[in-house]
This record gives sequence, C-alpha cells and structure tokens, in this order.
Amino acid sequence: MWSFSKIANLIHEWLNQTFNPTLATIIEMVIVGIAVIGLFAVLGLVLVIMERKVSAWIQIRLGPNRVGPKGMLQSLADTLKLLVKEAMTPSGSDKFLFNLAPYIAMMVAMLLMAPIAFASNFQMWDLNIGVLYVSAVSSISVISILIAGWASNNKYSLMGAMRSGAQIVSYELSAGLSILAVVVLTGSLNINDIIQSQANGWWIFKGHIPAIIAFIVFITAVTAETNRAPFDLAEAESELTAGFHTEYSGMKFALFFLAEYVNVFIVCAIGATLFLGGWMPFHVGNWQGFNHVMDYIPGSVWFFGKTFFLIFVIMWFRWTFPRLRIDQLLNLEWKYLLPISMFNILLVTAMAILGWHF
Amino acid sequence: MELEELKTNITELLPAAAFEEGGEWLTVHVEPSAWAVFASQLRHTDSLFFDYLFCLTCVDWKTHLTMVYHLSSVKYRHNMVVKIKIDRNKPEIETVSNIWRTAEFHEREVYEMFGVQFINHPDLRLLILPDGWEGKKPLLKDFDDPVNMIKL
Amino acid sequence: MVEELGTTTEGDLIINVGPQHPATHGVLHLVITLNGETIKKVEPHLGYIHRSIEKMCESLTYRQFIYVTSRMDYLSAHINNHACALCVEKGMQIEVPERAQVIRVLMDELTRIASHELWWGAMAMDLGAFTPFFHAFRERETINDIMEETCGARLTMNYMVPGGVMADLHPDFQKRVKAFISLYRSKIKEYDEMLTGNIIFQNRMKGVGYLSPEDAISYGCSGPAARGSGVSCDIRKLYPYEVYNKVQFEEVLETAGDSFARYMVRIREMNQSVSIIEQLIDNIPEGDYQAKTKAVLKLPKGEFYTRVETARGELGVYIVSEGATTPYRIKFRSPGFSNLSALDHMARGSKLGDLVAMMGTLDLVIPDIDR
Amino acid sequence: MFLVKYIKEVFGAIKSLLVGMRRTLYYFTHHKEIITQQYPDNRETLKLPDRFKGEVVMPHDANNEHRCTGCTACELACPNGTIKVVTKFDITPEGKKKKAIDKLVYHLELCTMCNLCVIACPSDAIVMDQTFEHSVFNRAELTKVLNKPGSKIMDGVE
Repeated sequence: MWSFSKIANLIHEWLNQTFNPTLATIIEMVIVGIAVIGLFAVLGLVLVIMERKVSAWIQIRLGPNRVGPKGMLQSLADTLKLLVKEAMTPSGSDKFLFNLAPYIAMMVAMLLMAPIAFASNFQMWDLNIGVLYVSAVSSISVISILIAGWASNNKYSLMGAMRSGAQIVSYELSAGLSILAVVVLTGSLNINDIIQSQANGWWIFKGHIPAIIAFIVFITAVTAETNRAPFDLAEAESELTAGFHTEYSGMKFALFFLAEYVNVFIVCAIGATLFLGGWMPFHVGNWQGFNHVMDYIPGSVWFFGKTFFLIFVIMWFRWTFPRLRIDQLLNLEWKYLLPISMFNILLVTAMAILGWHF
Repeated sequence: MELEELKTNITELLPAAAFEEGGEWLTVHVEPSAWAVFASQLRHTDSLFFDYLFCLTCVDWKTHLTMVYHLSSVKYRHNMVVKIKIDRNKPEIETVSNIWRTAEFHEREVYEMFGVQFINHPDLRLLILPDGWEGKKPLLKDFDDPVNMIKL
Repeated sequence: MVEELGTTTEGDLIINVGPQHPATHGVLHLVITLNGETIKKVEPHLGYIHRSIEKMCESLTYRQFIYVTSRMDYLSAHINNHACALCVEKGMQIEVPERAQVIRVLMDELTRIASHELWWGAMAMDLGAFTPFFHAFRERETINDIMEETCGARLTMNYMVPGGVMADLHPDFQKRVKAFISLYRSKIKEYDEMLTGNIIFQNRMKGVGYLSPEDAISYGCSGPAARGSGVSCDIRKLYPYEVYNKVQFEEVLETAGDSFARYMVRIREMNQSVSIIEQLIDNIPEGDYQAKTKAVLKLPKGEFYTRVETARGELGVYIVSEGATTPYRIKFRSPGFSNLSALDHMARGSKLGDLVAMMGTLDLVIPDIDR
Repeated sequence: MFLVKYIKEVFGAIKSLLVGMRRTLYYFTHHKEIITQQYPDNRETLKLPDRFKGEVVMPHDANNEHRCTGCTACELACPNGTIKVVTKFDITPEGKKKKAIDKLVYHLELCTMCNLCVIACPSDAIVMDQTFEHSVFNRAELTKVLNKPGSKIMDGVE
C-alpha cells in the first residue's frame, strides 16, 4: 500500500547513509520547513477558492469562473495582486509592532502544524503531549491580533483587538474542556495514541451522546477561536470596517488572511483527529471484512477528507448565520458552552471509569 | 374634530389668532412673541392634543419670512397649520424642540438654509452644510452661487 | 451606567462611523461617543449628498420637477413621483382616470415590495449574514424587470406625469406580476427559515433600540419605524389617496417597539402589498391612462400639501405657488430625516453592534435624508 | 423548572440554527437555482424591453430623412438643458424660407433619461434607444449631434 511514511523513511535512511547524523537531521529540518511553507501556500490557495465557491453556491451565484479552468486559479491571481500591492505602514503607528504582528500570526499557525498526523507514521513531531501543545500554542495567536490592533493606532483596530482578546481567552476554555473529553476517554495526550484508540470506531460513534456534545462544543469554540463568522467580532465588517486588520494592506494583510485559513485547517485537523479518527479509516467494531476494505483507502485521503468536511461545516456556518453581539458572545461561552462542557466532562469521566463506551 | 370646532377651541386659547381661509387644513397666523406659549398649549390641551409635528419649514417672501408648522394629532386625527411671520433682517423665533423632539433637526435645517435663529434651541449648529459655511443662506431667494449653480 | 449618557467626558472614545463605512449604506456620517462598547451619544452629520433639490425645483416647471424627486429616496422613486404628481393634481384639480389610479397603486406597491426586499438583504448583511442579500435580490430583480418593461427604467422610473402615467401598461404586465407573486409566495418562507427564526438574529434584534409610542410621535417617526411602536400612521389608511380606499388591506402594527418589531412590520407589510396587488391585478379598469392636461401647467396661487406613504414612511410635498409655471417654494418632508433624529435617543446605552441593527431597521436612505 | 427551561432553550436554539443550515445546504447542492448572468458573454441573448430608456436618438429613413421640424419643444421640455436645437433657414423649391434644424445637439452626460423630450415632441422625431453601454474614454464623445450629416426633413412633416 502506498503511503507517506514509506517515502519519509526512505529519505531518512538515504540521508543517514550519505551524511553524518547531525547534518542529516539539519537537512531533514530544512526539508520539513520547506514542506510546511509549501503546504501553507497550497492550503491558502485551496481554502480561499473553496470558501469562495461555497459562499457563491449558497448565495445562488457562480463564484470565480474566469481565471483558469472553472476559476480554480482565481486565488493565485489574488495572491499575485496582494504581492505587488504596496504594503503601507500608517504614519502614526508603532512601526516595529505593526510589522511584527502578521509574522506572529503566521508563526503560530506554523507551530501548530508540528504535532498533526497527516497519515500513519507521518508526523513532524510526535510529542507525547501533542493535544496540550496544540491548545497551548493556539492561544498565542491572540497576541498577534492584540499587537496588530494596538500598533495600528486606529480606534476600529483597537476595538477589534480588544473584542478578539476577550473572545479567544474565553473560548479557549470550552475548547480545552471538549478536547479533554477525548483525552479522558483515551487516557493519553499523544496524538498517535488517540488515533490508535479509534481503530475499532471513531470517538464520535464510540463515545455515545457525551462525545457528540463535546464535538458540537468543540466546533463552536474553535469557530470562535479562529475568528470566523458568526463569531467574527474582531473583524465585524459592518461595525468595525475590518477590525484589527483595517490598516493592513498588501502582503501583510495576506499573511493575516493566510494565517486565518491555516488556523481553520489546523483546528479542523485537530477536530478530525480527536473525534473522527484522523487518518484512521472508518472501522466498525469487529467487522473484519468491512474494516479491511476500508484500509485500502490511504490514510492521508481519510485525514484530508475528514478535515475538509469540517472546514466545509465551518464555512457553512459562516454563510448562514448572522453575527453575534459581543455580550451575547460571552454569554454563549460562560452561560452555555462552559457549563455544558463541564457537565459533559463529568459524564465522560463516569463513562470512562465504568467502561460504558464501546 | 370639525374645522369650526377646532377654530373655536383655538380662538379660546389665543384670541389674537388670525385665520386664513381656503387651505385644506385650518391655518392660523400667530405673532412670534405668542408662539412659545401657544405651541405648548396646542400640545398639552386635552381637547387639541397636537402631538405630531409632521412638517416644519420656512418660506422666503422676499419682504419677510414665514415659518410654517404642520401639526397633527395622532389621537384625534385632526390637522392644522400654524404660520408665523418673522422679520427677514433679524429672523428670530422661539424653538419648539422641547415640545416636539423632531423639531430639533428640522429647526437646524431651517437655521442653516434660511438663517432663522431659534431661541433656546439646545444645539443650533450646521447640520447639512459643511462646517464653517459663511455667507448667504442657500434657500433664500437672493442666494447666488455663480460657481455651482447652473443657469439654464 | 455610572456616567451620564449624552455627554462626552475625558477618556471617552469618539469614533466616526462614516461617511465611508460599510454599515451606513451611503454617505451618512455619525460621530459616536463610546464608553468601551457602550454608546453614549450618536451625532449625525449630514449633507454629504445634499443637492438642494428644493432649490432646484424652484427653477423647474411642474412637469419637470417630478423627475428630480426620484433621486431623493431612490428605493421608492415611484412613490416620490406619485406624491409630486398628486400635489400638482390637487392644485390643478385634475381628475385622474380610474385606470391611471389603479396603475399607480400597483406600481407603488411593487416599489414598496422591492424596497423592503432590498432592506431585508441589506439589514441582514449589516448583522453579518451575507447570504440573504443575494436571495433578496433574486425577488427584487423580478420587480425591476417588470418596471423596466413598463416604465423603461429600473430604479428612477419617472413614470408619473400630472394627470396619470406616462405610458400604458405593457401587455405582459399582468402575466409577469402574477409570476412574481407566485415566486414571492414560494420564497417568503425561506426568509423566515434563514433569518426571522434564527436564534442569533432574534437575540440581536429583540429589545434593541426600543422606541416608545410617545417618543415615536414626538420624534416625528413614521412608516414602519413608528408602526413598530404601535403608532397607527399609515397614510394609505388614514388619508386614502387613489384607490386605496377600495382595496382591502391591514395596517400592520407591532407593539414591542424594538428592532424586531420594526423588522416584523416590514415583513408583514410585504405580504399586505402582495395582497393589494392580487386584488387589483385582475381588475384594472379600461380607459385612459392619462387625463387631458394643458401643455403648460400653472398652479393657482396658494399652498398645497400632500402626504403619501413611501416604503420608509410619510412623505409630504408642500408646494407654495405664486401662480407661475414653476413652484415658488417647495418642501419635501422626507421620512428618513425625522426617523434619523430618533436614532440618538434609541442608541444611547446600547452596544456598538446594536447601532447597526437600529440603523438597519430604521431603513435609512441617505439621499432621502439629505435631499 | 430551571434546568428544563435551560435545556429547552439550548435545543430550541440549535433547532433554529439547523433550519437555516438546511436551507443554505439546499442552495449549496442545487446549482440550478443559480441566477448569475454573465454579462459581457450574454450580449447576444441580452434583449432589453422596447420601452427601455437608453439614450435619445433620431431615426432616419433610407433616404437619410428625419422628422424633426426644429420646433424646440424638446429643448423646452428638458429639465437639464440636455438638448440644444440649432436652427437654420432652408429655401424651399417654391422660394419660401422655411425653418429647419441645422444641428440637434444632445449632451448624453447631462441626460437623466426622463423621457420628457420624447413625449413633448409633436412630430415623433426623437425616440429612446435601448443602448446602455455609454462609457467612453473622452467626455467630449458624449456630446452628440442627433441628425446625420446631409439629412433633411421628411416630406409631409410639419
């Protein structure tokens, strides 16, 4: 069976034979870095065109259809436009911080890539606290938004940044708690262990209703954490023009834009890993024949299929719902999501102790 | 309320009121000095209860200005028009924005378009014209703007 | 709230919403004093699109000035023209043929639906839901096509002339209006599914921008803005013009006085308009579409005032005539101007996000406010 | 009870959201509902109604003859000064002087397509055309002379 892990091992072995181990590690790092940046660019292009097509079809439009076949190269053209556009720095801004903010946003998104398992044994960094790492690093992204809003010297930006701060800090909680539900069920923080534990069925099916509740809470919370509509208060086009990136243009804006989409990809990948089994094919209990057939579909296809399904759900949210107000947003978190997920953790713990899950 | 009945009621309130014939609605001419009290009476007298000021404007008659107030009562559904002649060289009249809140904006519009000073208006500033507008008031008949007005 | 609303103190955030802002739908400029996210004061600055239409009309003849009024409230252009034509007819005492009256009412109601459709989409977009905008345009486009076929233009029709309408109805008119009604009936349910019933939308609208009936009257609000507070002010019912006294329709009233009530008034008003059209579409009387009028119209000396109900509220046309071919003074009492004056009162103490909902449900059209 | 109310609230909210999502999913999957018109590509099929007010034109027949008598009714009817009629005097075969148009100048940039000139014209010399692509690179191109060079008035039009 064709798989990424074999190619990766092949390269690893060849490098170790040719160079000394230190050099080989450095070369591997460079390769991984380039691969991540490449993945970033491709993800950005694919997700932007996907978002535009999804929104167009929902809005009874055609969407981009002129550049390339069926408009598929539209986002490439957009990138080109953003690259040649003048990246302005407003005169009253804090120039260092203003230019730093987009890079922080990018860096956070890149760091989050590390523990994600794209296929069986195909992972940049298999660390034993993968899930904890993800939730810890993802909360750094608020810093880039706060810096951007503060350094712009624009009232709209500042308000957007402050909203975003309140929002991300509070939604971090329920996202963490819903992740914890799966951690309790598996008893491990390691992403590979979590995926392996779903070999006989995904947690969303095995975990009864509590897992479904955790999944819904997770999807809601990460939508808010990535500042996507209906929780896009940091941008809130009709209230704050463009929120924290009002003053950004050209490539600096593009970095924010890209970071947003990559963040969406990452949280959906985490969601797919935790609840839908990551690269693990669809297995049902002890139907050996069925499971065997499913194994013929490569793990990476499963992984990307699940992730893109979740991305579609998040886009579907965006093009259906109106935006919440800032106090309602916090109400939703503190009065609904947090109590529900806390109660849910209790249920899941009881379930895990009593072994009620499949 | 019928026209005649309205007329008697108003004569009771303000014996000096002069009525104009021929209009669709009852039209009353009032002296500027009597207006502030009369307006309050129109609004608060139970049998009249003119609570809806639906139009407030000014007409430049070259010799004088006339303030025109169109009043209506949501409760009784009767309408009337109040007209007040004011001096063109020193246009001044008491505000009614404390009685009908909508008058605040309408009076600001009349102030900048006709130059009428509304006494006791809470916030008499330019509303439509650009800040720092000097000179003639645009809706006066002798206003002339050779740059922006196109004569056909 | 500790601090006094309506004042500006040290440390307050003053932001300019507009003249270029996504939520103002035009060049409205609001200077907002904020304490955190809470609005303390809203101060409108107008005039960015002021063309002094009142002054312009003083140099246009009674036939010519009607077209300018399309540019005031461009979303109910037809109703504006109607008001002017009615005022001239009142002055000249022209008897309008029954057919022309019915045509006018049909066009008015179609315009009203088109205007409310656009409002629905734009308001949803203000609240962050982008999809309804395109769905509303689908229905509105059908009306625009009907208008284009009969009047020759899509937005600023100039179909009214003193004494009737400019041209007879297009032969396909009835067929196309019926097609529109069946489309409308099938799609209006989706509006409720997508927006009205949505929990986020209801939370954004309910209890936001409360306007008591007394305040609504005092601020001179009219149209859906006042009817949402339970103030009966539909000119079509109170002072019927044309054939409005011959058709059955209900004056839509909601009592809550908040943004959601104003929203519901407009949604229900669309249904009432459709029912008016249904009553009239098969009963268009035969006859002339225009009364015989003199080539040069001269209004007798005097003052004439007409009130009509546009999509946004009560439009008053006040003509002072000196017996010449042009009006001596003309005043348009535009609904938006008065409705806007209530915005400050409504917005104080609410959140910045609510301002968008309030402006959305007041349905401000800036050229109508500035004139 | 408080808890029952709370749970009902949550489920009601989720249901209302799902109703909206079902509607948008319907449109996502039903591409026949798409109403986009791809404008420059559909020029051939795009037909505007006959009454559409695009611009004022003066129809000429095969003999390069129009119906305009130069009465300036359109000029008087126009609210914006869009039309300027320049008249001249022709000598008729009988030797009489007759008023005729030299040029009918039409400023498209001032025109609001209000149709008042067309209904004012006593001899139906001008009509509204259905063109709508009016953009040009030079403003002067918007000032047009409606009568074609060398044209003359049709026989029998007074």
